[in-house]
Amino acid sequence: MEVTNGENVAKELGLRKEEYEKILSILGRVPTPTEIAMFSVEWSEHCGYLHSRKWLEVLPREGKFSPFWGEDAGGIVYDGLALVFKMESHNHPSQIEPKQGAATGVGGIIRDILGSGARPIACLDSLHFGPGEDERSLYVFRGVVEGVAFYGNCVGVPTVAGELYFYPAFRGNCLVNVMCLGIAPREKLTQAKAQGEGNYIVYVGNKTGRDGIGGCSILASQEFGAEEKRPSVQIGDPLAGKCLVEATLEALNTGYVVGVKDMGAAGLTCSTSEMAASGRSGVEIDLDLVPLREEGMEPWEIMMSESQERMLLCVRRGYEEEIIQIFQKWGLEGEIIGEVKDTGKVTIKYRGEIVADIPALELTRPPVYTPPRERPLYLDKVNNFSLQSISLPSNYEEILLRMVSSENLSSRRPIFEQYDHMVGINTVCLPGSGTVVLRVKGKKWGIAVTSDCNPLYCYLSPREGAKMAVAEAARNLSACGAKPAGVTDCLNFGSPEKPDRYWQFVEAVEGLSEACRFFGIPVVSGNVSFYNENPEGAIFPTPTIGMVGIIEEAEKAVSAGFGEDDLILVLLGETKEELGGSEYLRVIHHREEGPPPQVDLEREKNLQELLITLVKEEILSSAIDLSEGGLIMALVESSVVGESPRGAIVDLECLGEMREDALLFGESGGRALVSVRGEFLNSLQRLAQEHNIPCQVIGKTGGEKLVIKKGGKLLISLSVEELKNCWERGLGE
Amino acid sequence: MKFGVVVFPGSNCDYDCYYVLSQVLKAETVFIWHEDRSLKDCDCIVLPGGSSYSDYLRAGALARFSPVMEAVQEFAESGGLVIGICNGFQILTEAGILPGAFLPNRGGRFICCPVYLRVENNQTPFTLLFAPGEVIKVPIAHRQGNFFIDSLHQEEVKKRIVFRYCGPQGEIDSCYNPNGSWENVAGIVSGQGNILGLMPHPERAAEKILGSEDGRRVFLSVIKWWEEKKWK
Amino acid sequence: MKYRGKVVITLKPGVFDPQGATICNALHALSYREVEEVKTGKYLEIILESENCSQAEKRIQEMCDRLLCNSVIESYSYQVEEVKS
Amino acid sequence: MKYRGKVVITLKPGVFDPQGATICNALHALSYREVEEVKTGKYLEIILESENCSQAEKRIQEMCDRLLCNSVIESYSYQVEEVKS
Ligand SMILES: Nc1ncnc2c1ncn2[C@@H]1O[C@H](COP(=O)(O)OP(=O)(O)O)[C@@H](O)[C@H]1O
Ligand SMILES: [Mg+2]
Repeated sequence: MEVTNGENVAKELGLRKEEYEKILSILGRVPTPTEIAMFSVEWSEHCGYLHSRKWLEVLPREGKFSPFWGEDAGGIVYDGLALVFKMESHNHPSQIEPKQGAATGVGGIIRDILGSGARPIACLDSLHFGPGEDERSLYVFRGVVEGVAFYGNCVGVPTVAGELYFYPAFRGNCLVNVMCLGIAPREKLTQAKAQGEGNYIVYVGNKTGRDGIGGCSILASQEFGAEEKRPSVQIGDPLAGKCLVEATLEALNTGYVVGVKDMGAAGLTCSTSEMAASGRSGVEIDLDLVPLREEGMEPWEIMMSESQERMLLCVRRGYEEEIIQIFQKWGLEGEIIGEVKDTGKVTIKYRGEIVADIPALELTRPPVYTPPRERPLYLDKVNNFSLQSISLPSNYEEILLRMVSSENLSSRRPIFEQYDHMVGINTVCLPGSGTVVLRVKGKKWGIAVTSDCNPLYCYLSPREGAKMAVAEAARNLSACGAKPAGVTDCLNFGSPEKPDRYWQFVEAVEGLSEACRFFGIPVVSGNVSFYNENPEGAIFPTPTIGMVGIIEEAEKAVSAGFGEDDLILVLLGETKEELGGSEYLRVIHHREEGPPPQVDLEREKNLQELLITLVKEEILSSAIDLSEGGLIMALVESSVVGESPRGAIVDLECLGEMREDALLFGESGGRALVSVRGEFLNSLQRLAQEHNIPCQVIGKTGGEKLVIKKGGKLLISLSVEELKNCWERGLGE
Repeated sequence: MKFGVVVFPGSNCDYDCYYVLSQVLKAETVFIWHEDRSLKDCDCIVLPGGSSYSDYLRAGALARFSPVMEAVQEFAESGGLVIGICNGFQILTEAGILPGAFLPNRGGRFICCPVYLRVENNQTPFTLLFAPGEVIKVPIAHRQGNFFIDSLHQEEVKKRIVFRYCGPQGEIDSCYNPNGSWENVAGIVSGQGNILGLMPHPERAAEKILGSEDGRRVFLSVIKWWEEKKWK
Repeated sequence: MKYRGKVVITLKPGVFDPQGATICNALHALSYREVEEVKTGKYLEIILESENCSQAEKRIQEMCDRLLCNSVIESYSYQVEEVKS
Repeated sequence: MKYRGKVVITLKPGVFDPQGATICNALHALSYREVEEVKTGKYLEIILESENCSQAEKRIQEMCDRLLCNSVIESYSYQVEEVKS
């Protein structure tokens, strides 16, 4: 084997001195360049979760619905079907090449779900950017949406929901978190394992190029002379992505596939070592058999390449031709590149020589770090805002129009209309009209999905913000009648090596964990993205929650729009004088200050149960949960999103004595706005009382205006049409 | 009667069409692979929507050279029933089986939403079950749905318009035109009337739970037409 | 011998170019007010083996007519050059 | 005076071009077997008002850097000519 000055190369690739020493002791010799490369990617933060692994262990794993875990994605089982889901970040690539970064994010998460044996049926995208007035942020935002649309629409998995926020803190680092949901009969789930001595390791999909190994160009210039620095951005190929989905499912259906794994981050290194490790076996790979797109690729380049649209299969010996033919039929590569050995090692050969020989288990057991953490100093400063310093507006109409057309509150239609959100003909409640619900063909029940996180709350209080994200997601699902069933998360933070960022991370994980445990929702999968910072600072800590719920009768799903005149409007939950962290404070008074609204988990849980019961009993005509923008945004949305928009007359007097702006724009949690026909009001009130949820009749629907009064005082009287126009044009064109 | 749904690499509404035909309408339906040269004795061929070849080069440009398209062309010429939906419509124009071409949407972006259509001609095998001038609601989902026809052929094609984008009351106006299509065209038939191309997705509006059942009648018309023809 | 064909495909005059209009607007927003019009097209580079330049040209023209260009809406132009190895 | 900038934007060497590869396959299927590689790019024609040619060039180069081309994966070239009216 080739000898090298390993220590230097290791350092260049980001391995610490003690990590290099650990490698020496694992191997009992000096590593080859390929081995160092393999360790460096497997033990990178991105693949190895070095700083987060310890904390992820505290996340609850049990809930009301039976969960399961795969290597890449987990899920829940309901009625014999496995719902597999996972969220993943593509922040860094999207910041430098928005379109391709986002496109490959979609492709990658789809293959993660595919790797569990499930058919991907829906995607969600949670996006955060700097403000749109910023030239670069606007460019990134537009490119990202274009990328999600390009890949998602071509690959034929509907992008059904998501979220979109603009805060200055994301100027230098956007967030692109993509979630995918897949479905499979329970018994068809597959594992990412290589097993059975003599079985074949089969490479399928696109060819391997030098994509995504820019990080290694240091190595290149050190070891192999000055070479042009290659872009570390990968290019998505939705055509191959779509064909790979079909071919893989067809191959799995034969029953001859022992294990399958997506070649995502860290490519062949990750797929070979993790398949071997989880199969408790070894694999031997011959790199000369790997289909290459470029000439002269070095073995370490082949092992580290992150070329897209590739998967690795372990196939039962004797059936390899049949499997390969399936992929070739779909126009994809299909090559035997190695076989399963009982050595427990990942052995890589190149031109007849062994270039790497590493115990698989050791390679997949990166070190765990828990560096010091420290409560950041900014917290005290930003959390003592006092309402006294904010003068009451004199004209609420003008303020409301500014709010509804603001970047964070305006209609998302210009975004989700660019996504094919109907392909697959399962989307029975469309985006923009409330919570998105997918039917399951042949079943009465359906699946509701959402993604939520308010980064400003999390900045003001990472723990409370994370709890609120979980509460909001669950509120969202229950508003349509779905029971929250499982969570996936994507934890976006700054550098874990900085004590204040690391503190934010740990706080958020604990908050997330507490809320999920309280609600009985298992966290089935997730992803951590650190180092979201640049010289100007870190992003707001953003633990994005993806949540999946079950609605027993999909046909009963309730949406947000007011469906008819003379419905009685009822506010469920308690309104407190809370304006900290609100969009009102940010947009109108330019203050990103807190404390954010308090989270009352007990109340949230009761509200969820109440809403689910109300939908089941068919009491509600419409329902929407309250979140950013408070009560007034819920009223505006319900007025404008229906089939035929209609107004309402509302009196806030009954909500108690407090500032009018807090009544209108405050973001207290645990609330929902529902409408019912007169004859159902009694049942509604009775059930609300049983669930210990305050319940106030605040008005009724009808007319062409949204009229808001407080006792004798008229606060707002605006035509629904004007509100709708403002709301829909908020994001420009 | 038997439907055949063609599968091109990248097609993604193939299964949706198959599901509606076979499960919702209980019609005999088979998939036809793009490399097949035979149409498996099908009576109506559906070219489904959804970016064959990911719309590389131009939407429909690569799929039209698939081996199956020779058979489709022959079948169409001999009077066989063909429906091209969305990308299927684009493939038909690229192959010259239907006239015209598609430009990117007027707004330059992909659009997915339900739209209203006015049935301009109910004398085709695909629209028998609609009333003349009826307004129906069917979703669109495309990036290149802006139908273009050169001035030489406009008169001819005008007579063959089957569906036009319209307002909720059937108003034909450019403000109800989602993509800039010439004459608000959403669907046309061939000169013989046996080939339908339409940008909206009838298979997405074939079940009550999806919000509209209007699209179902496109397929039901075909079945009825076929049965009546058989009786004659 | 090896040739490189450089093909430019543009929309025919009079055919509305929404992408061009979008880019033009974006340029105006970045305050390039002097821009009057933007037209978009495709660029393709085709590397091919051929006996001589005129043969290569003939083939490229054929590819354009058959596949690369849709003559209902597009027109094309191309240049062929030898690739020196 | 009026100028026309002709901009060609291509992917940098080594950047995967799935569209080009797919078109290449299609050409092979149409029996243009002599084609070795197809690379796709964008073509833009920008009509702009400018004092002189070098000013027009400067502006076009700026537009490429700021909006039209992402130097992470793409490179561009352009030519400017006067539009005679
Ligand atoms: N980036 C996005 N992609 C797709 N859909 C989105 C995106 N952002 C928002 N949406 C959709 O727009 C609607 C309104 O968004 P939002 O106000 O964040 O929802 P919610 O009130 O349910 O949290 C929802 O249907 C949501 O799924
Ligand atoms: Mg939300």
